[in-house]
Amino acid sequence: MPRRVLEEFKIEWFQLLDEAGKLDAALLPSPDLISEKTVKAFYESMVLIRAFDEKALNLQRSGRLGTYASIQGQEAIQVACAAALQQSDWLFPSFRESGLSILRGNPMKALYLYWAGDERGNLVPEGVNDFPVAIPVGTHIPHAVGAAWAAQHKKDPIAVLTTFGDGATSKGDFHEGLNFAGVFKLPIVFLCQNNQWAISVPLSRQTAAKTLAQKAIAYGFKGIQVDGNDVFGVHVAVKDALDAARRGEGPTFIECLTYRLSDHTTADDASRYRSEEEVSLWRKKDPLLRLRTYMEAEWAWSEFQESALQQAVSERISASVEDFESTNPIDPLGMFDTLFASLSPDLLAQREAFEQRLAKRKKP
Amino acid sequence: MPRRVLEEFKIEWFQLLDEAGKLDAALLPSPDLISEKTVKAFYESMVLIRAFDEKALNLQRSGRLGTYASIQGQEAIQVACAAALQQSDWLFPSFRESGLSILRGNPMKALYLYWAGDERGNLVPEGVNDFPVAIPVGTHIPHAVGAAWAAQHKKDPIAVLTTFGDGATSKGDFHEGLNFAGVFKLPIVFLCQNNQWAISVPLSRQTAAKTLAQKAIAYGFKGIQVDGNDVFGVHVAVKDALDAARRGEGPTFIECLTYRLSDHTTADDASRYRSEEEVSLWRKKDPLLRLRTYMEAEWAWSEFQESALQQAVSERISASVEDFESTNPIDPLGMFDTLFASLSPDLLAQREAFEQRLAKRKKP
Amino acid sequence: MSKLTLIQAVNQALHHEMEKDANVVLLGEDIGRDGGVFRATDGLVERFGPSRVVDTPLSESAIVGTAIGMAAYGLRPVAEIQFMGFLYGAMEQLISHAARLRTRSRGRYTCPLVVRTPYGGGIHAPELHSESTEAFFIHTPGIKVVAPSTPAEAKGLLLSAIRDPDPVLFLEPSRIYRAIKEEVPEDEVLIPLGEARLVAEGEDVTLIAWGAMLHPTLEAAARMLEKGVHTDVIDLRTLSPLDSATILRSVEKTGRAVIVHEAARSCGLGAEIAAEICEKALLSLKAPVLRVTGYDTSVPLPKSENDYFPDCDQIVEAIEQVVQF
Amino acid sequence: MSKLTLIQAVNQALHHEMEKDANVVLLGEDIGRDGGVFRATDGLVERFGPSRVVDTPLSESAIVGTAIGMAAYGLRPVAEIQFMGFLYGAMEQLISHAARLRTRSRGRYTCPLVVRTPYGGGIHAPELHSESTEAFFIHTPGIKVVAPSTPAEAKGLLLSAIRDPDPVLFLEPSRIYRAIKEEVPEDEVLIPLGEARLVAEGEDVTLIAWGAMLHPTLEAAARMLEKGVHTDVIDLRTLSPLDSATILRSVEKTGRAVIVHEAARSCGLGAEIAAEICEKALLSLKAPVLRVTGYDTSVPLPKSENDYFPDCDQIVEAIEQVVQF
Ligand SMILES: Cc1ncc(C[n+]2csc(CCOP(=O)(O)OP(=O)(O)O)c2C)c(N)n1
Ligand SMILES: Cc1ncc(C[n+]2csc(CCOP(=O)(O)OP(=O)(O)O)c2C)c(N)n1
Ligand SMILES: [Mg+2]
Ligand SMILES: [Mg+2]
Repeated sequence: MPRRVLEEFKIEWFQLLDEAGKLDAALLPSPDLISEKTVKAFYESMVLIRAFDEKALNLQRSGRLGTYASIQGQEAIQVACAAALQQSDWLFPSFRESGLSILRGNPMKALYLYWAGDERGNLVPEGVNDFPVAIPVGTHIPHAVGAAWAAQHKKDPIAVLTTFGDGATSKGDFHEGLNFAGVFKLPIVFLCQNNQWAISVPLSRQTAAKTLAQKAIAYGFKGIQVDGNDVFGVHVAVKDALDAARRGEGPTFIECLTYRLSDHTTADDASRYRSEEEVSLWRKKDPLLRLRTYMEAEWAWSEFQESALQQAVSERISASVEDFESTNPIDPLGMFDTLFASLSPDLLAQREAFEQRLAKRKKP
Repeated sequence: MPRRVLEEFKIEWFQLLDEAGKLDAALLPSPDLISEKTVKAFYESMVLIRAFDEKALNLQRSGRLGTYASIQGQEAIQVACAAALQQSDWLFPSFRESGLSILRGNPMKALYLYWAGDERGNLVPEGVNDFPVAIPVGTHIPHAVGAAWAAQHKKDPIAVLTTFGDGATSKGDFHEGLNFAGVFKLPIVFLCQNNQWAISVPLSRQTAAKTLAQKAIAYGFKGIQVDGNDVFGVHVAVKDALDAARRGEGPTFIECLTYRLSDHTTADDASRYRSEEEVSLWRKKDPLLRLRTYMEAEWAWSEFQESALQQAVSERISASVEDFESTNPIDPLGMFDTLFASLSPDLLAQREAFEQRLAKRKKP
Repeated sequence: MSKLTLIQAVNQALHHEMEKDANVVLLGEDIGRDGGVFRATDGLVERFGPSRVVDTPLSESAIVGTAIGMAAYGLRPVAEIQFMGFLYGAMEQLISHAARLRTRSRGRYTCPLVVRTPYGGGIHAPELHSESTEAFFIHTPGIKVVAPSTPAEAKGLLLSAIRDPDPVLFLEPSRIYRAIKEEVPEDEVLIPLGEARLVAEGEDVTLIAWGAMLHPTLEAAARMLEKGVHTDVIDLRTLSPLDSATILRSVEKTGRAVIVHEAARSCGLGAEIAAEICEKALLSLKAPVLRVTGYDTSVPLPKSENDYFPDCDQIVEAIEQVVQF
Repeated sequence: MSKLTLIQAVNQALHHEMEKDANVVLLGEDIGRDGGVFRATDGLVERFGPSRVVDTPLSESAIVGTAIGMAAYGLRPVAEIQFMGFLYGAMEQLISHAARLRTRSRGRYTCPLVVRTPYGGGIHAPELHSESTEAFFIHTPGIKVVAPSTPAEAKGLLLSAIRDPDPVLFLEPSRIYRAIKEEVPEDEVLIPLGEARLVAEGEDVTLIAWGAMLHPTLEAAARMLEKGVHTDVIDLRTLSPLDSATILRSVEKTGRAVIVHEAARSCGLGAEIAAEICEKALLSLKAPVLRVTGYDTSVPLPKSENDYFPDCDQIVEAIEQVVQF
């Protein structure tokens, strides 16, 4: 046939809890998702990671952290992912996942250490299958794919989640990684936190595609766009995708449409390149606000409950900060000790020279 | 709205001359395309580049060329592209475009030199806007995008064509290049010669996508699959896309479905990894055969005309081979002379040492 | 003349060349409205418009790759890679293409491309923001490598780099982007590529450094001067091609050399310089050629980075060692 | 024991390790049915199946990148990059990730990954099929670099590389894949990484080479022997970490050294070795340390490549120079 349609594709939008805090119960896979217990746990997690973030910004301003990448505005995604993941699943985050990390079981103290420029903050505890923060954008995606491949090879009943930003979708490693996942039908979920900015570069300059979700078409698997400020929507989408992955149905690409409410990092000044109107528009869509509105309507969540929660959270944060601040200074020799399983004679000599240099420094 | 379709896409197949040599005249943009003159010119070009290729394989077998990448089976694409391009357009080929190169105005002698391992074969004549062969697969795509960008910047009324294989679509540079072209709406056409094999790796192992054309969706521009053994179909698709590019309508991705009839290169033995049945199936779809059938039906193209053409072509080839074989040996000092516009003192000293070494060698 | 920081001098040089040559275009991440994460391109998009100062998608390989195509077509692209640690994604484009285009095309196509990138540590930034792997590119035939050490140097060298007919990797020491202010000529004062600069003269020891490391080296030279040791201090400025003549001339005079770099020791540029000296000036040597360098480990995160980088004390120690040898 | 070529020895080593350890998996382009473009993996997919011998899409960065993830998860991936010239597309994965995973994760994750690739010239192949840029990786902390010079060496070193707990770049000299046959023990004979091999002994000059260049070096040594000059010939085998002890011990004895490599001269491994000698054994030196290397140009296409690479004549000339100094 000379001219015919070979294939047709659709990209869908998914949302459960709308901007006004109204839930579309018809789309709920199970009522359990909105049990009071679950929803409160979601909300508590959101409040916790928001408070962690605010404290981090504070610590940075007073010089106790280095450059820090705020997660504000993206809490719904991170809480939803944490809830959808099983303990045995693996996570490959980028650098704007402090919330998700905490909820996976990484101590807040470690996160503060990391952002203070202390390598020990990158030590993920045993039992938590998370890769450490990787700074080069998008290049951790193939690692996630490789782990999923290894799990498939070993027939481990797990799934892998990897998260990244909209900017990361432009990198070659995004492409190569997703393509491998498609070809080998790997148990992996690609989750893009599309916060619409890559530092100062807006989404429209990142791609001519109307959605990022449609990039999955290039790799022969499903892509979907979800409201990233809707914790229920993201949770359902991610859980479905992880379950499908575990069942051997291959990868899914999930674009979560959200917004970065803060500067890119504390080293950035977003007012140079985006309007206050745009930001305030999105402040109104704050995921915490939305969930709280829902809880107020559904269970009359009260000022009192709210402040009790804030109080509890703030105590947890303070304890972590204390822990963080009372941590002994790092021993710089560590950089030799985690370089190789064992050091060559030349490296041992360098280590020794370094030790002597440090000793001399301490003297005066 | 909680669940709705954001976007829909279609990938189309396009063909004018079918496997049996029957033309669908309804899809013809203009009757000129099938004027006797045009069609004969197409056929002559096809015969010429097939003969060039057969001679190259011969020369290789007798040790006068190095590794050579045959174009057999892909002649329709190359003839169609050459006809669609204007002289002022730029071409960024990969390494399996000897036919296209010849038709663009590169002397056959130069091509033989190149494949014999002589750098001079890479010198594209002034007035021919072709980049030289680049061996690293897919990595020339960003160069084509950059040239299109420069042309747009200078408001030059030209378009750029870049060609590559199915394997190239898996490389990061394919992704990054196409994405830039989409974002900046550049005057460029991406043409994939999908010959279904990347050395021994079949298309199904290259991607889980059913078509390569659908990869364009990821970049927000049009992709189409064309019968790559139909010179008319490819010509119309490429010409339309180049015209659109010149009009400022941005890029197009064209997947030409074809087949590599020979081994990957003369260093390869395809019988190790693909069946004789598959190959002979595609031999029946040989683009030369198809066009000849059409000409026989349409203009009673005769045995006599055919052998006259073969004779003329074979004389041209012989003359080129003679030229090639009577070329003086290359002066290896050239490798210094095209390194930089001018050499540093240290490099001049290296060049001098090299000169002395060569002189010494010549002596005994 | 006005007193400028290094980053301001870079900005001024870009301004100057864009004003002068309509073919100069800038591309990179965040170089437009944001003016670059270090503000190197501050004000340029306002002056020259978004088609000459182009914010690109996040794709290092395509930034360099498309710039190659632009350069071959006739533009003079100046690409910014946000940090040297992100240049690794563009290595294939640099090594296999930028450095080879002239040779591959037998001179038909050239690649007058500049890749600017902040390099080196000391700015308390996350991993891969402290790289100084200039040796990779010095080992790559067909590409030049430049690293200025002061604001005026930065301007004069960048002007030459942009006008150079071949690809140049321009490494800007981010540690001293704002640390020094210096008179920088308003006008164009071109500093030719390939020529080192003798910053101080002395007959006892030759010190060789570049980029940010020049400054602790000068400090060490000053401390040694107090002790009566006189040093030649060579600021390499162009790292490839190397100005070996200047190095050898100095070492033939002093008989002693200390080379300082931030980069890891093994196969760093210090090795090449030491090897050259030991081949061509062996009989002049009164002491081993010493290298004061980073360790063969990854650069640690900010809390330990100051322990990692060579400092004045270490340089002084090395000088004393060669003097007392 | 049977007489094998280097490529057969590689094949046997892979066979052996896959048999022994179910976690060893191979991935790369054309390594399955085709058995690799050089046949290094011939017969392995038939023996171990397509889930352990995996043909991948054409994506060097993802080949290395996914192998990192596999290694961290607990497999022992052995990735093949078809030619060293295509490794440049995977530099970011190697430098920014493979080499750093242990450090970045404070030891929690490790990367026992081997990247095998044919390297060096002399096989009359197209551009970028003749690269020997080992220096890039020697300058990269956190990764080991190995280059065998004979079939038995290849087997013993590859076994060790696969068992090594850290990432190893394994460079196979394609020029001699089939040039030499040698007895290779059927059994596992592990050659420890990090130890150079003294191939010949003599007191006059130290010759240092690796990979394919060992052979013209040995030829030159034989020619010098006829003239009464006795050489130590060191086959480095592990290029990083460098076995400087063996090098220094020899040079302290001979007082003269010639280093031979195919790679471009500037910032090649020869520079590092010369610098080490000149720092640590200066007083033993009776002559300059000479390097016989490739030129600082791209490797030319086949018609000129034999003019480009170091040959026995050049090595002999350099030896004569240091002897007569
Ligand atoms: C390969 C690479 N290039 C550049 C950078 C510098 N950089 C850090 S974050 C960032 C933007 C990332 O945008 P996106 O992927 O959307 O993530 P977001 O910051 O919005 O979470 C850039 C350019 C980097 N870290 N890595
Ligand atoms: C980056 C890179 N990787 C590997 C190779 C080796 N190689 C040469 S051609 C080829 C297959 C290319 O397949 P495809 O893109 O489909 O083009 P075709 O050969 O079919 O024309 C491979 C793997 C290469 N040249 N470049
Ligand atoms: Mg973003
Ligand atoms: Mg193909």
